[in-house]
Amino acid sequence: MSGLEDLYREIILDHYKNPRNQGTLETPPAVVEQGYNPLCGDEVKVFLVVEDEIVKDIKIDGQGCSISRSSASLMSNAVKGKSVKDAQTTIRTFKKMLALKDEDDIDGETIEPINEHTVGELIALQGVVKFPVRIKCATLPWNTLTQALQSAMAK
Amino acid sequence: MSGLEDLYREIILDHYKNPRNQGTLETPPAVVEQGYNPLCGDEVKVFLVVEDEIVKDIKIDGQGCSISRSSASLMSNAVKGKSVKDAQTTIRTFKKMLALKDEDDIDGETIEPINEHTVGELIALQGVVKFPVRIKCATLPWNTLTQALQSAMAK
Amino acid sequence: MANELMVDNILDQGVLDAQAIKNDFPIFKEVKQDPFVYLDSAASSQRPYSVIKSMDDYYRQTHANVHRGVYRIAEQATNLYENARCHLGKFLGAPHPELEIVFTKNATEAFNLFAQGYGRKFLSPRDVVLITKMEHHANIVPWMILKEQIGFELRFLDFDDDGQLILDDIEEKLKGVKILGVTMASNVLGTINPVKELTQMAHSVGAVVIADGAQYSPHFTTNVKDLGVDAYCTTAHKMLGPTGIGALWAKRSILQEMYPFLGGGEMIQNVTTEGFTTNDIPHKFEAGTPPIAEAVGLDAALTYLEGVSLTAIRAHELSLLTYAMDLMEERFGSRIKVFGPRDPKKRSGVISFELEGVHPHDVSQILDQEGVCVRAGHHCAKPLMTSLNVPATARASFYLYNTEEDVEALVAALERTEDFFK
Amino acid sequence: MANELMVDNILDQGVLDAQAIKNDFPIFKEVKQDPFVYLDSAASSQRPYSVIKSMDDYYRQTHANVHRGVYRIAEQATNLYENARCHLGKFLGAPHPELEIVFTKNATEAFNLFAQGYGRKFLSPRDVVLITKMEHHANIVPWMILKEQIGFELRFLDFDDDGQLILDDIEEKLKGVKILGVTMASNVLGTINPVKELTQMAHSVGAVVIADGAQYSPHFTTNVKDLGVDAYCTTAHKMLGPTGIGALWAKRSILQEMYPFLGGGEMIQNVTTEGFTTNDIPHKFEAGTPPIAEAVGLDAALTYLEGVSLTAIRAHELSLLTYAMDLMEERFGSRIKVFGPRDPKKRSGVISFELEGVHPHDVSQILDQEGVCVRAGHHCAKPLMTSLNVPATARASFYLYNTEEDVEALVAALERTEDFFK
Ligand SMILES: Cc1ncc(COP(=O)(O)O)c(C=O)c1O
Ligand SMILES: Cc1ncc(COP(=O)(O)O)c(C=O)c1O
Repeated sequence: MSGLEDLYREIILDHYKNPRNQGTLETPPAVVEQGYNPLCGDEVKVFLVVEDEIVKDIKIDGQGCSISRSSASLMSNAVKGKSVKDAQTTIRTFKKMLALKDEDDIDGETIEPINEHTVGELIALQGVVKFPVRIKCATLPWNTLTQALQSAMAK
Repeated sequence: MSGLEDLYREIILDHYKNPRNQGTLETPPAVVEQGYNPLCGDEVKVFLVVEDEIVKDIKIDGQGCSISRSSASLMSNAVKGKSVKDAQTTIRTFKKMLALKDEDDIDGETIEPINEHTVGELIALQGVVKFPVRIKCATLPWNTLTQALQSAMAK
Repeated sequence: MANELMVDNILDQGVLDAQAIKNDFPIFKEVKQDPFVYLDSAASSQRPYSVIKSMDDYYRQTHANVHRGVYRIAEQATNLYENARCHLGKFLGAPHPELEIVFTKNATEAFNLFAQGYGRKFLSPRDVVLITKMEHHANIVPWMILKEQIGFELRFLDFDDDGQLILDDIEEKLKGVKILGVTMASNVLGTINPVKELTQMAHSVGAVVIADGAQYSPHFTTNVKDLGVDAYCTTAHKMLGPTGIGALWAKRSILQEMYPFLGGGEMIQNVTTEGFTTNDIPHKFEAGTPPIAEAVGLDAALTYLEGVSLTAIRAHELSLLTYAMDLMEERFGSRIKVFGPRDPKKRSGVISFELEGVHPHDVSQILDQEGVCVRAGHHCAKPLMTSLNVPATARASFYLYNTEEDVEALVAALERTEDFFK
Repeated sequence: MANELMVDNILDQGVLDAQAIKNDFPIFKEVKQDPFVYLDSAASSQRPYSVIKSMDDYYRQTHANVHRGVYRIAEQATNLYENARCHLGKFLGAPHPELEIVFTKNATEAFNLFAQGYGRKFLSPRDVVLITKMEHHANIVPWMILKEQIGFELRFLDFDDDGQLILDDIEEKLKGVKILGVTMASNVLGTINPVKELTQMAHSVGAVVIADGAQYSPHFTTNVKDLGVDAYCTTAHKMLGPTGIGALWAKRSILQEMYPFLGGGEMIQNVTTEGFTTNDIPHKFEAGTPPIAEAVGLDAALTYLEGVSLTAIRAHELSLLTYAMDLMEERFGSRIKVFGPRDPKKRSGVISFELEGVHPHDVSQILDQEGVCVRAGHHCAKPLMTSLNVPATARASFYLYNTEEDVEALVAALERTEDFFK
């Protein structure tokens, strides 16, 4: 089960069982975006309040597997309070960690090396790389966050 | 080439090179029906004058291979001057000879055994049975005749 | 390829010897995974040697394009292809097997063909198409696409807690209905629907019926004539056949009326710069080079199934299903919820379930680690998932090559899954 | 299966050793016919061992349904399928190979997909679709079906006595044109069309271009980016691959704009009783279980072709073609009429011809008796036949495994045909 241990690390199971920032926010003022994983039917809603280009609040709602829910929970911790720009960098870093080329990353910005310093708790999700089918589970909340950030900025 | 000899008997080559009843008839009084063989692009037109339930005149026009043209030529000889009813029987007999069940033959009429007496020169086409792909060539004019008889009777 | 088809001695008092059958399927020896407990035949079945060999032989000895060649191997290929058509027609109990089977690439294309060929011709904005909430997307989305094009009402039949269609208000539901689409057996719940009775009711209001046989024909004797339906779809890869081929069966009169669907070679009688005329049925609906080798493989698959007999297959699956449901109940009690009919006799060999506190995706992941292959997801039946109020389920499904040991491996792996997430 | 792929030593100063290649194709040993001179690869090619074996291995070791399984063999199957997509994308020179290839059942479906997905969205009654009189029905009938549905003008480009498109009045012809459909290489005349130039002209009036590569990609290096076309269709069975799979390539932006076509599983993102949303490209266009084993076989076919190299294949075919045209001229003079360009360099390896006084069907029949397989008929190009003013032609076509002896057998058999009908 060594592969599995990588996939289901303590930290993931903890965030799965005790998801942070769960719930909904009133829209408006919040924006909300919904993501589906057509593979398995998982859904995630990301509620976001952005003020002065800062992610003031974020809540996660929806159903999903341990990977997508813990990823969402970890994500909410990672971006809450950050500037929109920093949040976007975090998204890119996370995707790099899962070895997904970010197609829209055309600004030539270099992304820091991936380690516990740069990504913090998110490193727990690195084991997902070995399970390509589950990468979509892990990235679903992040793609939805990208959309939510766009909606929030477009307002 | 023994199989081939069956397919291309003297009589077939003769009717191919010197097709009988070739040409067109003025419509009206004649009716005309057109048949295609989607397999090979062959076309045949059957012009028919029916008076008093007798096939007074028949002409064949179109392009085709040795089998379809000789079949048309032999057919025109076989039905010209016959009553419509006898012509229809000839069609059924011919199809039986090529071992095609006539789906619309629901009147329970028994068909005579196939031999030179009952089908005359048409027997030359019996060899086609061994070449299933060519059966469509042989029957194309006959199916078109069936339609032409129907049009003529419907007038 | 020695033991090609050893179906003669596999019947043991009407129940088949699944272990012997397993030997006919190379994957159980050659897969690079041990153990390998394959419980996902509802998604796609495995193939016996005889099916693989039939396609090999075809490519090695006979291949040529069909229908348009005068030379011998083209004629042989055409015969093989047309024989497969006839065989499938007979397998389904079609009155005119040589005319009524249209080969498609899968069951999904067959539904699209029917929706666009028949639906588009006969539906108008005020009509109703009635389907059920347990349909596979293949019998939902084609109607939605057509609805966007021409407009009509798409209505749904509900089902109850036991996974049975609710027919109390069927008369009301049938009002205005022109087409009824219903699955023979649900790929999620296993429910076997009363399609014969539904068809009678639908016919009494002048509607035509299309049945989804994708999960039925691999496991039960099918007779479309007896069912009375007007159209029926199936797919080869779920019945030991290759990928790349499925079929629409429809009554001759229906096929004759239908619009052509895909345009191209072979489906035409003539083409000018002005327009085209269509070929006779069934060729009218088969545009382009058809799946020839795949038809040959399907033919061999049907032969294999007939050799074992659908009756024996059903009996075997029923016994596995009962064993599995009992064992799951015994080990997990209320911690496992099995969806669909409680009575195994009312269902086909699929078990969709929920393990308390563990997402189906995670269930499937841990099971895979134990060598047990089950599917997790919405099983292409999202409205059904919504009705069940779950995002997804895990699903184990049985076929003729599964054994009681497979069931036991499943249950043992589920126990380990529970432990893992405790 | 010993000599799986012996492509390393078949290049002899840039020209391939067709006899060695023949050894890679089991049918030349196992067909139950002697002699067996296969000159119908334009209808469908034969398959090397490696292609057959790749599909066998897939069924014997890996088969599972793709995209929806969490377990290992499902993931492996998905990878094989997606790798095949990428491989074909690269083979065609696609900028985004993993996104821009849609697998279909054949080239014909690909045209229908484009017509219904792109055409139906962007055409209105006053627009024009321009195609050529040398198109295969696959690039004609889908437009006619769409025209019946929404109305627009379907216009044709003529060709001249040398089988070349007449472009003198191209500016006039392009007026109002929204879509130009043109074949890369005619399956009857062999003509290689100036698609790159045509595309530039079409783009200058804002039209998009779909090219028919069914007769091109098996024989020539393809680069859709260099051609500049917007969409491109091809089919596996003409390029050493299996039946049951073809593909549409289109620019990412085009695919993104297109309506979905077939509805069902896998092409959706979500389905409720109210409607559905579509999946990302290319999955949006692949409804139901795809031709998985067939994709694996196509992948192996491309590998084989790349091993031999398309450059060598073309060189070889050109030399056979030249030899054949010269020999026919020498033996029959004006009694044989070869259609299409007189210069072999301007054509692909197909020779459609008319033998004086003998119908093509009869030619093909007698040739078959001599073991020579050629096609006779309209070759799914009826408007072209009308332009040539013939009901049908006989057609011999060459591929990498054909030899000079094959050409000689053809000519000898034609001489016997002439004698027979004398
Ligand atoms: C030029 C051309 N286009 C399209 C096709 C259609 O290919 P398929 O039959 O595989 O759909 C063919 C082959 O018949 C062809 O020669
Ligand atoms: C009930 C049902 N209908 C239709 C289908 C579609 O079959 P295919 O994917 O072969 O088109 C499936 C299989 O996924 C199914 O289970």
